[in-house]
Amino acid sequence: MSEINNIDALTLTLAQEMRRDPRIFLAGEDVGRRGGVFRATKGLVQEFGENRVVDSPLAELSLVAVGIGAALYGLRPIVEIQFADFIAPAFNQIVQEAARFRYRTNGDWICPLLIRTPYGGGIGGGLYHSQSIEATYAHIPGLYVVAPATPYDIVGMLRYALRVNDPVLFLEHKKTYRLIKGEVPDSDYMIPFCKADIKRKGSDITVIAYGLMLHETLQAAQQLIHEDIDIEVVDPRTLHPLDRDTILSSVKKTGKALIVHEDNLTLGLGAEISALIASEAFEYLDAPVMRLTGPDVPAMPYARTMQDYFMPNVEKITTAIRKLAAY
Amino acid sequence: MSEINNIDALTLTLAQEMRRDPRIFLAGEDVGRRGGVFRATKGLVQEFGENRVVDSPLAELSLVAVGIGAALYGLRPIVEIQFADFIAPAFNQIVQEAARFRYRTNGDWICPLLIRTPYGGGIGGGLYHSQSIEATYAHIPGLYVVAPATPYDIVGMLRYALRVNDPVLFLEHKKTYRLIKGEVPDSDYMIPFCKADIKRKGSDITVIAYGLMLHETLQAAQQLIHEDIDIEVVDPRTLHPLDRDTILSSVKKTGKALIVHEDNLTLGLGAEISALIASEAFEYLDAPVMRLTGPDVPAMPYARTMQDYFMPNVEKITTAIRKLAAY
Amino acid sequence: MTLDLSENLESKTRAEPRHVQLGLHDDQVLEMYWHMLLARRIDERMWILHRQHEVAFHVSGIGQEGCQVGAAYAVKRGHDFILPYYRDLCLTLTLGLTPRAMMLALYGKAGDPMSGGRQMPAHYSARQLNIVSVSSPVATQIPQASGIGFAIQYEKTDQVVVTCFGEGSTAEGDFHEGLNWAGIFGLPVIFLCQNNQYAISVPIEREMPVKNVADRAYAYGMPGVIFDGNDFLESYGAMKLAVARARQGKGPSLLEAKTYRPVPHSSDDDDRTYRSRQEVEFWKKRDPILLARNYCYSNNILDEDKNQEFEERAREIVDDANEFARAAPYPPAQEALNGVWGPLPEIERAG
Amino acid sequence: MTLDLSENLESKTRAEPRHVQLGLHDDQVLEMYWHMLLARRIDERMWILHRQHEVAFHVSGIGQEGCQVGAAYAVKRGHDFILPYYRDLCLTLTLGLTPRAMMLALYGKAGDPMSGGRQMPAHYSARQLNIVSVSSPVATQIPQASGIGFAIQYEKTDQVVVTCFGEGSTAEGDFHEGLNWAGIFGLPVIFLCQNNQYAISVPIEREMPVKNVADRAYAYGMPGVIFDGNDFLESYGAMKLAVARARQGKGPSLLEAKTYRPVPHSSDDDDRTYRSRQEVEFWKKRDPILLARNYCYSNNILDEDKNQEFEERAREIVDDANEFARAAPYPPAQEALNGVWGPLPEIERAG
Ligand SMILES: Cc1ncc(C[n+]2csc(CCOP(=O)(O)OP(=O)(O)O)c2C)c(N)n1
Ligand SMILES: Cc1ncc(C[n+]2csc(CCOP(=O)(O)OP(=O)(O)O)c2C)c(N)n1
Ligand SMILES: [Mg+2]
Ligand SMILES: [Mg+2]
Repeated sequence: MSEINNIDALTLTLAQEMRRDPRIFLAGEDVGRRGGVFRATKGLVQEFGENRVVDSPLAELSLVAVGIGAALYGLRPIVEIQFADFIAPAFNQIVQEAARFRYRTNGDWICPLLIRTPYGGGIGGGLYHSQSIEATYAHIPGLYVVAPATPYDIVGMLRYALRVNDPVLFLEHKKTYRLIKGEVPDSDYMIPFCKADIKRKGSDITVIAYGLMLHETLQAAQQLIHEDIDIEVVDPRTLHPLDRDTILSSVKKTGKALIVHEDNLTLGLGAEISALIASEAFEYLDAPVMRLTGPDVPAMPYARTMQDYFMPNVEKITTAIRKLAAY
Repeated sequence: MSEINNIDALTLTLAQEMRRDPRIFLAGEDVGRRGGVFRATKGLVQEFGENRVVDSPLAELSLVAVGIGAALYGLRPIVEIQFADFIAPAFNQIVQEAARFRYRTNGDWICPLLIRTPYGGGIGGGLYHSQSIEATYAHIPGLYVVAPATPYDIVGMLRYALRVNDPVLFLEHKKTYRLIKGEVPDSDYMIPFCKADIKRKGSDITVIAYGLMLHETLQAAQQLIHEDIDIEVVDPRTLHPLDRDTILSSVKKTGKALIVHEDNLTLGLGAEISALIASEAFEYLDAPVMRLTGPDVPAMPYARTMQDYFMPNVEKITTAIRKLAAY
Repeated sequence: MTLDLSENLESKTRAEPRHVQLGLHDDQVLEMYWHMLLARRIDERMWILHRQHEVAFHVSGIGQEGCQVGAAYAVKRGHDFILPYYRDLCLTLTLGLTPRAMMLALYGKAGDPMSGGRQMPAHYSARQLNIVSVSSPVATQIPQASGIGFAIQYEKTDQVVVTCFGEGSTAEGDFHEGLNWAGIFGLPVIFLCQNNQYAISVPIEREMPVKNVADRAYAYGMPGVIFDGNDFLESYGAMKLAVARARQGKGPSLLEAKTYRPVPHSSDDDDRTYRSRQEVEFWKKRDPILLARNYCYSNNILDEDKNQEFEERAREIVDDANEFARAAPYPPAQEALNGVWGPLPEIERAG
Repeated sequence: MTLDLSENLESKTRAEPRHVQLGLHDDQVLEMYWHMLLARRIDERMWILHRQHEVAFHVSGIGQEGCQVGAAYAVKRGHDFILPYYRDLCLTLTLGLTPRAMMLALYGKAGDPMSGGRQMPAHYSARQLNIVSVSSPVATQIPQASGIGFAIQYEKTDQVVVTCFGEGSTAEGDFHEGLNWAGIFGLPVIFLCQNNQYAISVPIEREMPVKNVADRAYAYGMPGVIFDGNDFLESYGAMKLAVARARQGKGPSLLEAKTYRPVPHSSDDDDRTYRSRQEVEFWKKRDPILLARNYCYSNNILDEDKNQEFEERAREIVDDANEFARAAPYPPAQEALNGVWGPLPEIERAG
């Protein structure tokens, strides 16, 4: 057992997995000598060499396509997209290609490609270094989208992702990289996909949150103890496909649900979770399902004032919960 | 007044608008001599010349980017994406560029680009010539997404789209091109964005549907008269941003809602509509909000049997409505 | 700029027939001709089936069999990787896809081994043959080919990759990025452009501002090779050199087969809207099968009787494939739901 | 292959100073030097402000002022269109963006005319100057520039377009597609690559398999021009010819300014992880401002007193801009919600 932060959890697990499986290689912009702009691949080129830690040209479409090709061949590529915002040039390759090989060949060709990318805001990144991209990709059958938020979950899910035989979009909230610390056991545990985790048990209201918002929600829950509001916090961890059962049982128990995310409201992940609850737990609901999200603006502004206004946070979460509790 | 079909509605209005405004030009693959693979631009190069009806190289990214540049300059470009499935290479330019110019310059630069594209299935197009793409783009603030389904709406909304000062994704259900006919007045009427249309008044259940599914729903409603189920059919027409008021008042009146679309369930447009209703009309609901959609598979298969299985249709809609009526 | 490798062929003595110069035996040449012929007859039948309203769609490889059979003979079947495109009926047939498989796909019937009836026809695929599944968005296979090349370099095998595409598709960013990777890393990839001079209705002058696709090879630090794609031997020769180059670790090549599509783009197209009948007729005289047959005749590899025998054999095979596919059932409707995801790995709980 | 237009300059008599050969007056040269100097001093102050934790981020144009000032003087300000990139502080300053505007953007303060505090610093924009808004995803401006070129051709004006980008960004599909359009349609676009030899940590050998970006011009049917981007006059000369060419309807050019970034990629970078200090020191001796100052000295356009005066003026301007921006308020928080959509057109109901 040792306490590490999210970025160390990544780096250590990448190294460990690369030692285990020689088919795993890493490619991305500046992942080599620079060790990644967030230093997630620090030291890896020194240990594994330039063949396995590959500085790619500045071209995300081909970075992903090369990963696809290598995955079809039978390797276990990990590609890093430097910022989630810059995955957009690879949209066609991810959605139309990586996610469809299995289905379009009736299982003959498979594409076990892992795409890692830092996402999310609150770090002064402005419109193009703060985006949440999960909803766009969670709409795509055949593509796993995961967003582990703690060192424990990151280690366990990264290990698992490297054994899954389908493409995976592995989202890392960049603000949590050094902010979030936690215990990680020494064992080779894994955390399966499609299993949500109840990060806090409670009886009054279910809050569904992931990434940075999970941590804000946990703080909010802590504060609300003093007001006698007992929050259950569900971390879906796998954002696509969702663990419907865990979400629904929690809401059936509490009768009230709030979903929190940074991405904008309209067709953000909260839309699907909300629709799911409204359809499958309708008779258990004591209040309308509530969403607390970024506003419907093209992305998060740079100026601090506007960024703070955009971001959900502990205060906004507690306010929303109070409202829901009072319903 | 004359009765025309959807594709004629398009061609006639394009020609009319190009006569009105010399800043309007059309670019796309095969839009010139070929008149478009669906013949939507038939005859236009003959009337307006190669300067205004431009056969583009086979490259959607730059096709859209060239449209963006021309729009920034002050022209009124219309770009045709041959099939909605092939818009994916232009994702970055649409989402990160076209939809963000206004916001990222605080209103200084604007991008009135119109992107037309045939979408939807039921025509034996298989995985890559049948896709519904509306949900991906309806998630993007700053981008209008419209899907008029009748000649009347197509004419009125196309005229309006060419006066809107923001980017517009104009979706045309390809199966309706020749299937759907209707009266179109001779006047220069327009239909504003963000106004849903109640295509059929009814009192028991609200069904929200657009594109081909609108027509299937209207047929279903006709059949259900005999079972004494009176359906209200709401056609959002503008899929983003939604006309929340019209949708919500209808549901508040009927107490039950069904959303029908071809796109897959998870994070399809139905998710947002459902979440909206569940949150804003909660107290009026007599039954869970229901979604009838394509299944969560990567896209629509080619083989007839599987295609039919994928597509919602009159029969599936009547079954769903009966279930909802019986709730 | 563009290195015309076919020149090398000329350096050998002129006395020998071209196929001998290329190291091909008579029976190999005959086999090549046979594959071209069979491909053509399958393809023609598909057009007929479409006209008879038996099938809903066909996209054809007619006219492009020369470069395709050349490519197929230049690689090691089942060992090297192929990322074809939708016109590669002859290429994939020669590499081992069966006529029955192709007909099943045409009808969208159960048992179609390429996609289980999910894809439109001509979306070739066969994992056991290392033929990578074609998709409809053009050019996506080009950078994927570089990825497979990268994997080969990573694993240090002697495999090579061939990927095919039309000249129109080279306008997509995928082309640029794929060739850029291959050039930077010196990957064993042959980029084979089948330049049939049109992207549906759009002629090459609107696709690119250069005369030849191969003129772009220099920009990617690789040789660009132009050859007559309707000449199966010239095609074979060019491919053979490029494959050898790649197999020896000398890196990628961009090959440009000059060819023509004498038929409409697909069964949905009407090519009279954009080109003259004279142009089409001109090219029909340069039909690759005609050229190959004449070559075989004049080198005594084939005579009319043998050709007749081939024609009959082809007809039987096509009949068989067609009847087989016609009789096959459609996939069960609910099959649409299968195969989205693989099974998730089991784990023993620990930690 | 690559047409080195700078040769043309040599054909004139050697006796005349270079700027006279280029048709520049002494005071224009002095003004060019002044803009380079001012840009540098603003940029340096921004680094300092970052080190003092006054601002959160800075991305710099230091070292690239030579080609930028050359480009700015080659176009008609406010008439031609510019699609800059994030290093174009000197270019956009010379074209009319004010130091106060730049500082407001640096702090993310209200009144920032480029984005209203929405974008990160260095995302230059000014509609009244025809400077198109920079975004962070690289290379997207390249095909957009072709679109503006297309509009100019459509409207038959005599405008031209200049777009700038780093050499690393040429690996993106956007580069290929943008140049392809410009080549096919013969558009009045100058593609100005500022090749500073790195994409963050990645050296050119990993970005492309050719020595020069300009080597790719041939693939797009346009001239490729290489010049010393640290030499403001050579840069001006190359740009002037390319602009004239475009303005005369002769089509696009790909220009490659060879330059260097002597500072880290941005305030988030540590360039010691990927390059030697010797390399950086070597290039500092080729600093474009040093070269320009020496040129001015030796041609009696500038003396030390005048230079001192410039330095003082620059300091005042930078102080003023900084104090102005520092004192400015942050944008009201709710401003975040504004400006997503324009007003929808009103219609009179009819039909
Ligand atoms: C990304 C994309 N855009 C458009 C299409 C529609 N389309 C199919 S084939 C084709 C023309 C292809 O031309 P070329 O690459 O020259 O190949 P050819 O058909 O001539 O062999 C087009 C535009 C597509 N399949 N994919
Ligand atoms: C599409 C995209 N991918 C990645 C990045 C992150 N990034 C910002 S600048 C840069 C390097 C750019 O190199 P180059 O084009 O040579 O310009 P330079 O910074 O050297 O002037 C990278 C990778 C980005 N901004 N956009
Ligand atoms: Mg072609
Ligand atoms: Mg650079």
